Amino acid sequence: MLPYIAKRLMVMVIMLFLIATMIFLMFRTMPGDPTASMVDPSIPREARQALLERYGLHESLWTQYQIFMKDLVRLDFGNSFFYNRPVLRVIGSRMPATLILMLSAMLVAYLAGVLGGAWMAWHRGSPLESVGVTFSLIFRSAPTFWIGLMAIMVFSVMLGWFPAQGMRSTGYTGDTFFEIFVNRDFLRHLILPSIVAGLYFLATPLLIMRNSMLEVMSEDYIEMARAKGLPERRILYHHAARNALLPVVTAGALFIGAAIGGQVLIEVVFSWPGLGREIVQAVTRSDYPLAQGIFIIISAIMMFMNLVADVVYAFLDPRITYR
Amino acid sequence: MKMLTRHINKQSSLYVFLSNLKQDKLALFGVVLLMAFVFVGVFSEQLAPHGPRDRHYHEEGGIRRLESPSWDHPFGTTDVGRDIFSQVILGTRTALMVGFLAALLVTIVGSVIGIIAGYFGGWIDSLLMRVVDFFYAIPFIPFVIVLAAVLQPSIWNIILAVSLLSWRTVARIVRSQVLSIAQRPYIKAARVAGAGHLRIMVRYILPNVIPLVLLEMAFMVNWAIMAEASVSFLGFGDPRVTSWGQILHINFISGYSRQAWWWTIPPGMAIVFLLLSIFFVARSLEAVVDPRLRKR
Amino acid sequence: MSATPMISIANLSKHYPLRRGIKDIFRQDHQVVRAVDDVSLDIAPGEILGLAGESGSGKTTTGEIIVRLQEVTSGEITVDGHPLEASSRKDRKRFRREVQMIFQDPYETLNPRFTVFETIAEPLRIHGLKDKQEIARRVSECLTIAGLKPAEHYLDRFPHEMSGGQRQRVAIARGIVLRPKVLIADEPVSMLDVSIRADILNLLKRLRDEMGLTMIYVSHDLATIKYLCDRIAVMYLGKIVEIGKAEDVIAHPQHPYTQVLVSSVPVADPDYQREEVTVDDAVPDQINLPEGCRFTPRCPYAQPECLSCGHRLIERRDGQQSACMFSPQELRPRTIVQETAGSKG
Amino acid sequence: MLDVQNLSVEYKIQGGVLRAVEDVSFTLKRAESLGIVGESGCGKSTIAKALLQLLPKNGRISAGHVLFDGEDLVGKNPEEMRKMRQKRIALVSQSAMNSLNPVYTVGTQIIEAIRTHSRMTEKEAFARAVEVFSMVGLEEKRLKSFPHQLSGGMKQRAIIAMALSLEPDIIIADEPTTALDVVVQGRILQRIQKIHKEISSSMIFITHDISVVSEVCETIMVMYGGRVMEIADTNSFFRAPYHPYSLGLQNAFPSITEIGQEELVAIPGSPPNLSEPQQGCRFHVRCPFATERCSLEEPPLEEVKENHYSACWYTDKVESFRREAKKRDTWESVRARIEEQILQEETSEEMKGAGI
Amino acid sequence: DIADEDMGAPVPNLVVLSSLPEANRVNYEMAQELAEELAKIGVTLEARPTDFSVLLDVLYGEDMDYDAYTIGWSGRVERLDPDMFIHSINHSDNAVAGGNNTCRFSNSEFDILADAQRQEMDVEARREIVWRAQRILAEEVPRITLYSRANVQTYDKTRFTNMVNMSGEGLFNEWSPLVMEPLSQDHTVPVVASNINITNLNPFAARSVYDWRNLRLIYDKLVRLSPQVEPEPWAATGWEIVEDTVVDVTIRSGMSFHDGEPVTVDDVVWSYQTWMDLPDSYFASFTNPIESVEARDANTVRFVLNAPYAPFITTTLTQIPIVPKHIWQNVGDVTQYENAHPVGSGPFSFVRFRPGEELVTERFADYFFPVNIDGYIFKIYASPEGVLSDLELKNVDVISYDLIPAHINQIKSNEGGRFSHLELTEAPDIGFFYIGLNNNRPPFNNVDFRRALTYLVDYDYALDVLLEGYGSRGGGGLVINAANKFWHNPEVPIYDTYDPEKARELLAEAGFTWDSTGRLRMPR
Ligand SMILES: Nc1ncnc2c1ncn2[C@@H]1O[C@H](COP(=O)(O)OP(=O)(O)OP(=O)(O)O)[C@@H](O)[C@H]1O
Ligand SMILES: Nc1ncnc2c1ncn2[C@@H]1O[C@H](COP(=O)(O)OP(=O)(O)OP(=O)(O)O)[C@@H](O)[C@H]1O
Ligand SMILES: [Mg+2]
Ligand SMILES: [Mg+2]
Ligand code: NI
Repeated sequence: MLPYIAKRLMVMVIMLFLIATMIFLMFRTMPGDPTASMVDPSIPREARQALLERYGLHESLWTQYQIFMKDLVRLDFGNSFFYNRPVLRVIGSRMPATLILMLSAMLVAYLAGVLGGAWMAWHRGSPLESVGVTFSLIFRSAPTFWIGLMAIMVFSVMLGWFPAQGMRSTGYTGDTFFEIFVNRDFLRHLILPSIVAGLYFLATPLLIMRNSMLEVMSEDYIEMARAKGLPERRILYHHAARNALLPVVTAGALFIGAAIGGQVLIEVVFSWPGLGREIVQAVTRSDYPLAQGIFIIISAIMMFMNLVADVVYAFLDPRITYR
Repeated sequence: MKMLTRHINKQSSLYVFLSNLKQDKLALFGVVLLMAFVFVGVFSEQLAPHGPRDRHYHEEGGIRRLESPSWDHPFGTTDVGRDIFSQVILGTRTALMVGFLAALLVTIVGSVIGIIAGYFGGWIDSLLMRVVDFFYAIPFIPFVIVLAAVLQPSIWNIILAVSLLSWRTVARIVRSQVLSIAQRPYIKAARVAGAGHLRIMVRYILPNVIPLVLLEMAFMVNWAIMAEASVSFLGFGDPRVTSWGQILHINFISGYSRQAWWWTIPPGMAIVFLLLSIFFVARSLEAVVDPRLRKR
Repeated sequence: MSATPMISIANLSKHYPLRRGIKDIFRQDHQVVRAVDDVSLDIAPGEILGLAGESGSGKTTTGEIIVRLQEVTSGEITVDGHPLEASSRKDRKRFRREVQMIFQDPYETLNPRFTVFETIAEPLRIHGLKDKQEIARRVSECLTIAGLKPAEHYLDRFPHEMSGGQRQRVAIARGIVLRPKVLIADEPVSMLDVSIRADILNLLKRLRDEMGLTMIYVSHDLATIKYLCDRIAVMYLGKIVEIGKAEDVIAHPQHPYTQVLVSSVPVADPDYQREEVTVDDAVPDQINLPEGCRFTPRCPYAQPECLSCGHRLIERRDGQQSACMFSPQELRPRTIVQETAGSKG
Repeated sequence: MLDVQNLSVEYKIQGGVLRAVEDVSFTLKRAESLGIVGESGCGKSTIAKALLQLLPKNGRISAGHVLFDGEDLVGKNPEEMRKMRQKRIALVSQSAMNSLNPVYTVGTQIIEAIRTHSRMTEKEAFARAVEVFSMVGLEEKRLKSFPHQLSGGMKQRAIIAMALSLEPDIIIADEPTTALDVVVQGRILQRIQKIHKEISSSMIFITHDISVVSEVCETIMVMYGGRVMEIADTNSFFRAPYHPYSLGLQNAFPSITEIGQEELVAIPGSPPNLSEPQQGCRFHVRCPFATERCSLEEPPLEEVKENHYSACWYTDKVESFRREAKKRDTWESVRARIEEQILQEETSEEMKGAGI
Repeated sequence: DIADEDMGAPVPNLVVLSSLPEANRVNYEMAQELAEELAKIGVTLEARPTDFSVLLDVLYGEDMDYDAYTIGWSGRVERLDPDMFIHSINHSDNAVAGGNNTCRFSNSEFDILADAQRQEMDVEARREIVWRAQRILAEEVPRITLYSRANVQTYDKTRFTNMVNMSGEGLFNEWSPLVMEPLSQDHTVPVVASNINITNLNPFAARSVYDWRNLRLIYDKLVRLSPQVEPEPWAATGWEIVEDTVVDVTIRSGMSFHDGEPVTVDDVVWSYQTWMDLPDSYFASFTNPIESVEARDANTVRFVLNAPYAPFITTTLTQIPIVPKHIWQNVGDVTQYENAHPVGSGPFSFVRFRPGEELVTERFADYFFPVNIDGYIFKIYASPEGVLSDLELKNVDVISYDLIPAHINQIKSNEGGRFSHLELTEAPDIGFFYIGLNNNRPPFNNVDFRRALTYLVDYDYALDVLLEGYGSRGGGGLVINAANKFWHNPEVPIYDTYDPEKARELLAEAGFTWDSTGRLRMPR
């Protein structure tokens, strides 16, 4: 197992360098140099040139690339043009917000999806099954930002149940992770966005679980479990669901990766101070180091989650051994 | 006379799909709805009563600003007096175009690569799969945004971006299907009979992956439409093209998203219904691809 | 076996590499599955040879190599005097015409999207026959030979509209439409119902008699082999352990493995008293093969000498060769200690 | 001990019902072993499932009774039935390869079965599992293996062990060796025979291979198209079968023991399509001796000899049947008949087509 | 009628680079309108929405390859001084690549006036010059001003009072935080909403007005512009214009930084000197006129200018922040310092900053000016829509950006009394938005064409429909609008009506012709 993980990590590193190269090139071919959005137009031309030099943007592409790669090897993404501080710290300060929102959304989606999917497969053909499928597909069909706007309108503004914007109440003090993220105020802010995002995700675990359950239920060992005289519930949860869960788990890990990048919309609608919003801004302002950094980090997370998916799968399914 | 008693291939995907429709009311609903959307999309120019940018005035001369739905303007008007109904109608074409073009590109590229990788195996497979892995590690929305920034916002760039990042899924799924098909005895029999690689891929493997590819294509259509809407909403869309995402974007930045429900709801609902109809159709297709899912 | 053999196999080996990972590319000692290991065989024209053996013993692989579905690792195969390695396009086409194969699973052997006509016409088209009437004629002819009469009734059918036996007949019709010289049948009846099997077996027999086909019949079912084949070659873990006339091999098995195999076949006769030969029922790991005779770990008669057995076929009876170092009379109870065989963990 | 009376099972399928099993009756005495043989799709597994009330959702017992120790299992409530399974009637299923849940160890699964039906502690259950494992010749350490770590034969033995674990009254083995190799199959059959002799359970052994039955079972029941064609003492059956179908089967079977091969003769045609309504004897289409009557009236299962029942109108003519059946031409005539019929159908189909 | 081939060259196909709708919807729409109007008179003009940074790249790039564009100048307080809008954006010296005269307007008569107003220290005389310059611009129409936006903002009147509303600045200006008064003792820290992120706390690296709005409350300045936009001595107690190019400034005594260190002349000199040494700083254009700065004694700083520079007091001294030398002299490259915890001598001291969320400050107790609030929280939202929600939920007290018309209307209409607690404030803006014309390229090099073009712009549509009335009308060449009462020449603009017929007439008079396909051709 360990050598396998090591090997995968190695491949990951190579991939990351390729991705870094790609993203580097994309940014350099982007029209509009970063100074355009950095300085006020009324500032003299020489000033802009000086800025370019300060950020090393006057060098040849190849030199810039070499510097970029050298820094990358040392896990140094450089300084954000705009924040004037190390990219890693900017990312670090944003990452928890994004992760927590996403994980809680996944939790919502997975709890509802897995239980619902199992239930639906077991009660195949009941009207509630169609309702469940349709329900999850409606939310998969609706843009999250649109649902988000509606949700704010109804639950925050009209009913006043949840705060509409942001991650915590204004002026909330607290500096450590625990002070910031583990309290009622934060949870109240989390509920609406995570449910909206969760509803969008819901269809994936729900339908995979349902299909996978249907598949598992036609397996011989389920019939065998019946023949053993096991109670239905035990068959459902201990034998069928346990096995049906395998593809759901894999899909889940992959999904986390995909979700990080897709969080942007929720973050915009709910003013959630996450990484997604940051990358949008970084791109529009040509903050190369920051945008590159976020991009690479998200890629790394996605690849890592891929690996996690495979490892978790191996843990859940004794048939799989990695060498 | 022989022709009249021709056997129908009851295993053919189309047959299974159609006979499935009889039972699956949701799928039937999806097909009908989708056909309606396609109709609206094709004839959008004829169906839209007004141009997307036409301003409408009262008889007294005032602009018909933010009017709630009326007979003249079934979905009301925007803050500068434009007809939302016409915009939604015209947006249908954009959505379908983006969806189908992107999906077509994706499925063609994805299935060609998937078939080649799965059929030939070996180092070709390994190489192609590494390429697929590479694209799997690229976050979607950030990539589209960067690409839109690099190439300037345009509907074609969104199609390109969606295609660039989505063929990987199709390739992977097609490949694993091809891997199993390639081991079927009838493929072996064809090889024994002397069929070349191309003939096998085109005549034997392709027809077998087509239902699956269609299914993936349906998901890709949805994915592309959703992507266009999302990207437009974030302001990276093509402002010159009337699309649902663009309508919602203007609605959002105009600041009336809350007040003018007739402006917010129709484009959103259009997205929901179009995607839903395709999902329903896809579900029915899924039953074709995976017989276990069929209702008895 | 006086005439020049139709098929001649010399020192054939097929090793499947075990694909592990990137770093293994740089390793020299590739681990392999020795699916077929140094097998030599001659088959006379018009002969039917039965390939018997347990699952995984390399029967299918041998068959597939002969029809070139697989590349050989080493060894030579000559069909009708033409070596298999012939690489010109024309030679390959000719080869494809001459050697055909029939597969086990009647439900999978036909393309579900082709009608019977398309299925059988396909090889003709591949080999460049364009004349529609000629194609139609030959298709009907083959169907009739394969016992699907009246042929017209079946032409437009799809596979799922036919029973397993009928499908297998269509597969055979497809196999003979190019008028091959060699036909390889890989367990063509094992998935068919007993009441239908006989028909297919008889059909194969007739093909040999009427068309002069040379055949390799692959099966784990000794009874059908005995019924159909002139000779039997028994394989064990990629090696031929015994070969000889069908009746002789079954009546007087020389190799301990053949003895086990024969004694395991259930017999539909309540009075029949079998000789019990007990043997461990687990096949050893295909990758880490035992030293010497591959049957040693399970063999009830294994002796220390067996560990250095060279797998040489020794003529024990007239035309019957066995790879065991001992003749049946020399067999003594096992003396080497059993290492646990067959743990696949 | 087990008395099955006029059992019929239907499956609901698209566009109608499929009568998989019709009017099947048999009895099973304590410690008896009964072999059920028949072609694929003739309803063997359906009987097994019906006995255990394990039919899929679309299947139901449409008539008949299953008396087990005098109690009717049909219509028993699901909970009572559930308690019955494994403890009193155990199933060894067709595919050992897939009958074990891949994510739990074999031991866990056996212990689960034991503890569901008894008050044993984990320890006691484990001890019991070890005991049954040794009965089937598996080492104790195999309890800790996952199914994929065992060979096919070992898995099959583990399942047999599981069936034995609660000393059920009846063991139903549904094609327990079909997926296995000849050598392995031989070994397992030996084991089953041995165990069956040791313990006093009754056994129903389902297979498509007549020769297997001859080795393992005392009684044989031949099924065709959902009906019982012949039930007999194994010896009596193999010496002198009564039913034309059985005669045909004998011809169709290659044997390794016979010296000098007679030509095999298959039974032409194919089994009836059970989803269509049937009339007369199920076998009449393929029967060389069929008469008008056979195609109209269903022959009852009648005792022809002590412990030998056959469902044929012409059991009295069996001697001549036996002689005729040996001949190839007898069966070839059936083939000609069937082909002719096909031709007729075709013409009428075409006429229909032309009429449109 | 003349044959096509005898006519002048056809008017080339044109492209107007417009804003993206999300950046500036009015500009976007107006560019589209212009395209439609021009199509009617036989000119093909494509309105191409362009990303802002791309647009700047094109406008300030080497190639100067563009026909027309839409953009705007924001009305910052220091732009009340006419220098920026007269000289910087219109003088032919700046019509080079990278220069601010992106219309490439070149007129020698105008250039003389633009230079003269710079050096005229007498205000009345300067006004005369500025007025004349404005008239030339209005006649020559180098650009067409579309509209100016009104700064409509809002605050919670039930919680705070005594807000100051400033032209070009709105409510969150330099004064409101200093003078506003809480109405209850429970809520003394106002929440200021922004829809734009703060990125930087380092004054030397700050690059946008958005960074500055907070830094100028944390860091102090020698002079502040009063609500009436008069220079008012602040950290300085006064100044003396010794010569045209020499100014002495006296520093207030007894001031200290937030860390307790006293503010000295050294800090002032060091701050100015450092800024002067940074050619690319935000304030470069203000520090450029300074030749040298030195401490004369413990209380006086002397500035020597390289030429007489009229706006020195109102812009330079009011802008440059005073930073603590004891902190900054050790940081190396000042522009690269993160300055995570800014220490200034301004009225508010820094408490914490969470990027993307909020910046929290508190009142600096030792400040010489009495402040009524206990600090403020600057809260960042992802969209104005979000701010509106929180305004309604009373989570926001003051907003720091101009409300979009839709939100003004919603607050005004106050449905269900949801916004009763809000007070709307309005101030005219001195900035303006315009369609820039590349005066170097046909047809825009033709002044008649430019004038005709002014008749094709529907100024009222922009103001009444798109802006819903919250703003003021534009017109050809208008750069200093009526909101800048002192400097605005009331006789301009001259061409400011929408009249397509008139445009046709003007073009015909000027010798433009239409060929058989209806396409407009230049005069021969
Ligand atoms: N493509 C392959 N890659 C790796 N190993 C293979 C491959 N094909 C076959 N093998 C291995 O080669 C060995 C011989 O396989 P083969 O299919 O020839 O056996 P067989 O005698 O036909 O068995 P069966 O009776 O099960 O059909 C087996 O161990 C099998 O696992
Ligand atoms: N769930 C089901 N729904 C519909 N029809 C079924 C179902 N299960 C079995 N059948 C049909 O019932 C008939 C009897 O099936 P059964 O499985 O009992 O046959 P079998 O004798 O066990 O065959 P085999 O030897 O292939 O296992 C077949 O025609 C089969 O197609
Ligand atoms: Mg095989
Ligand atoms: Mg069965
Ligand atoms: Ni068998």
